[in-house]
Amino acid sequence: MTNIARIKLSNAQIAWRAAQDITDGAYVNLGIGFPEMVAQFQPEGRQAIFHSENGLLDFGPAPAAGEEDWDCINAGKKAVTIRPGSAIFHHADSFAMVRGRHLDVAILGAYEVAQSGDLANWSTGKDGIPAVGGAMDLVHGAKRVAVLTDHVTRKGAPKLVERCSLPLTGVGCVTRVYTSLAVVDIDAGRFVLREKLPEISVQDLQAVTGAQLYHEGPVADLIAPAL
Amino acid sequence: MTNIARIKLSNAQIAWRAAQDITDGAYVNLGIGFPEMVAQFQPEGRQAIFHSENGLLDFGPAPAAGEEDWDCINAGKKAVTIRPGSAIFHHADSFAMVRGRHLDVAILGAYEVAQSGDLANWSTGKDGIPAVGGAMDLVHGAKRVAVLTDHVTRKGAPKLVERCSLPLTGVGCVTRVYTSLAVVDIDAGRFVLREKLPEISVQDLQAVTGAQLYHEGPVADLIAPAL
Amino acid sequence: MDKRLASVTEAVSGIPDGATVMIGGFGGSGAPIELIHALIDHGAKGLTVVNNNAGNGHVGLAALIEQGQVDKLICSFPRGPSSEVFTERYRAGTILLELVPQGTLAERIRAGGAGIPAFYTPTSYGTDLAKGKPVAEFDGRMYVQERWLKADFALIKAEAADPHGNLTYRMTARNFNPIMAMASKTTIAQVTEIVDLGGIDPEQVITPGIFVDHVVEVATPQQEEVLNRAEAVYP
Amino acid sequence: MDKRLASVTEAVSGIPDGATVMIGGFGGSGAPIELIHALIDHGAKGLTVVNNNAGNGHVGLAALIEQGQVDKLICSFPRGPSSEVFTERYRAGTILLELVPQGTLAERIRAGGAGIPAFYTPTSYGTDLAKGKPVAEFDGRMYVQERWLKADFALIKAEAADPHGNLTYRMTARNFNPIMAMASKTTIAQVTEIVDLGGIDPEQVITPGIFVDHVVEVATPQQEEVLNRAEAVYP
Repeated sequence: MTNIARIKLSNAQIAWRAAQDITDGAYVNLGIGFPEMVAQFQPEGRQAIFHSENGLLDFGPAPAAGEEDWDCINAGKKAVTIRPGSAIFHHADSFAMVRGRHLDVAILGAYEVAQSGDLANWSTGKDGIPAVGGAMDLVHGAKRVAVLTDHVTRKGAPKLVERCSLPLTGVGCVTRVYTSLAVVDIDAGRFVLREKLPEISVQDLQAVTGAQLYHEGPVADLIAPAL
Repeated sequence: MTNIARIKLSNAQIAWRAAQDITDGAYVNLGIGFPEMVAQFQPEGRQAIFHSENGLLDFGPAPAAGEEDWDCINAGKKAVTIRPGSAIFHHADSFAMVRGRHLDVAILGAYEVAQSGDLANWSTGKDGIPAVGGAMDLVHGAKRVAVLTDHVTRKGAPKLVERCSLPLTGVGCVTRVYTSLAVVDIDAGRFVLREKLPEISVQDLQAVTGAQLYHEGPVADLIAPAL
Repeated sequence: MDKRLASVTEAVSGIPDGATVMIGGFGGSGAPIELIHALIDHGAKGLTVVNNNAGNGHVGLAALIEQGQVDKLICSFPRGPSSEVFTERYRAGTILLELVPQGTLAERIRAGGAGIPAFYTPTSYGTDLAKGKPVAEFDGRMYVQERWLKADFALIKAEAADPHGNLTYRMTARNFNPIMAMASKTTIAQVTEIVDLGGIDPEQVITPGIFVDHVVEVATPQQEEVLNRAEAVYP
Repeated sequence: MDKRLASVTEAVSGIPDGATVMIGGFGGSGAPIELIHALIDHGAKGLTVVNNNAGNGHVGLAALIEQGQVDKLICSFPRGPSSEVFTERYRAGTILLELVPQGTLAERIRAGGAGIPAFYTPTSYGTDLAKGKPVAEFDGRMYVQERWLKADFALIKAEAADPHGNLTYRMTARNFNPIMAMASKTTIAQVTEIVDLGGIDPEQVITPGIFVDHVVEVATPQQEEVLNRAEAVYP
């Protein structure tokens, strides 16, 4: 079997791949952390508008260090900037946007994704401090919910599974998973392989996936620039 | 029996009497039509703030004829003015104020009021065009709901009744009725007479009231200035 | 990402027969007269219209009803000083009326925009307008369950827009416009002025562009009240 | 009708032991640090606090928790880069936590202010956070019933106030502040500037004065983030 730990995509490359599917003019929410990188990789000529749960639409990049205004932050509590076209609103209005299906895409991280589209990304089920934030709203709000994730855990266990073992964030909500090895759609309760790294075989991929991987027609090569 | 048609209070006098019970700083909604007059009779030194359902708080008087701005109207669709301290908001926020019990007083007209506090003021039950507006929201929203009304209909029938015969606006919502002859509280399912015109007797009043009038202690004289 | 359209004609051209259309305004204030008149010219029929009122005189919503384009009206107060057009059709049985208390109408629309399929309100409990609706007790008080209200299109009037669809409103012309923008699949705003991106302070945006699909400038919008005082008739 | 108070000390003096207190802010942005510190000095205990987070470092909400004044926290995200104070008390079992999804928290607060005792949301359906809550199907989809959230007091931070309590907010410091003002019996706002009546354009009022009981000027408010970078400790 190929050593997937060596050839996998970086987080930036996964984010780059997800960015290619965002259409011009889309309203997008990016989960805190690694999904935030998606904003950096918008294809030339396309302009998405990013939503932050705390009440900010169409924000600009982080200010230079030392120039932060701590009244202007994103959902990750990092300083951002406003720009021409930004809009500010309160929390109930912000989640009206989310819950009311006004966002085109939400892109989130995951602990586990099941072939049913169930997502677990808020609690490890252990005795840490439970914290949910806006994840449960986003998964039932955005028109399309995609996940960015390593294909396996640090210990090598599959993150794409038949059934989630961790507490759920949402039921049947994810429709596409961008992993470090592949792009997998969730369709009618099945994982359908759309793209994979050319260096690995379908068999390799199946070996590190916790549920049956279907494919319909050709599986495209997943090729990302060096990032 | 005294001729109550001759000695009754004018609408302006009824409105004046209701205005005496509005405390300084109270947030008040006045029903369209005759209750609107209450605003003219605020006692010296007291300042109430008036709410209009269409999304305006603390508005000023009507502009001079010819100077109307039809983007600045009240719930009766009459031109009003903004003034220092006014606030404008959308309809859902406006009724959040109403339904959320932020108004201290709503003062409405009535077809009938029952001793239970039930109010009928939106439909004559005949084949007219049914129209309800904000009345049903106001009666369950304001902390105190008072009614201004002639004591009897034009045909002389009682408007204070044991049970409403017309379609209800709200159940058990009215606590005080200012009529052309008296001030009557609704307390524990009974009409309790608080004030009456000095020219008429309790017996006279009972004769034009459709339910038992109780009184606890002395009944004060209802005396309004000539208006 | 440029939501500007050149004309009200273009803006309403996609509204099909049978559509549900929310129309902003409270009486004439905030009513998108030019968009409504464009909809009359466009000719879509069998419409369900959501508005607080039923129009006045022979312009705007009243004219749309008069042209026979509206099969059903969802509103709170279809009575006015000159609402004869609706009255006549209602009496003739050629238009359906769903009467909703004003605050419930506003909240149902807001719920439609906010992804809340149902909520409980004290409003209308024990009245004819609660008939057939589920009721429930919370903390010792009775409430009526109301459902969200959504539409295919919203025709709204705003003051300023930027190319991304951020909107402001003039005085009480705000009324139902912001919530209807939230509750409709396609929201079309006629605005007095389209400003450049950045021309609206982010803190002063009332309707964020995410709720708006198209903006079209109507620099000198007509006021229903003024038209009616002049006894105007459309078309 | 003058809602101005002279000091934060006076503003919080009526908060009794056992009160439910909503505290505005998202992280440190919009957090009324001076009011929270006045509440620490005041010393009310056994509080239930509603906030999106659980405080950071040893100032503001974290300091209030550290002083042992908070028995229960209702929040969505009690984890942060420096939320050790809450973590420690939670692990020790000396503070209760009600965890609520962020949008549900906001909507429950808004419902409390808007007189909506319960509503349905798709959020949390099928998860541990929906356990014990009624569910219902609308239009073929399942929803969870959530209840309103109200409080005895709200401590909020705004930018400008007039004497009637009309408020504006600075950038994303708006967050939970306007809805908490709606949902509390007594709302106390610390503001950077109190302007004369008329100093706020009626169209730009974000929180109308009807939702506000007291305003107190804190001309140079502290930012939690800045305090924490300086490793500040209160008291």
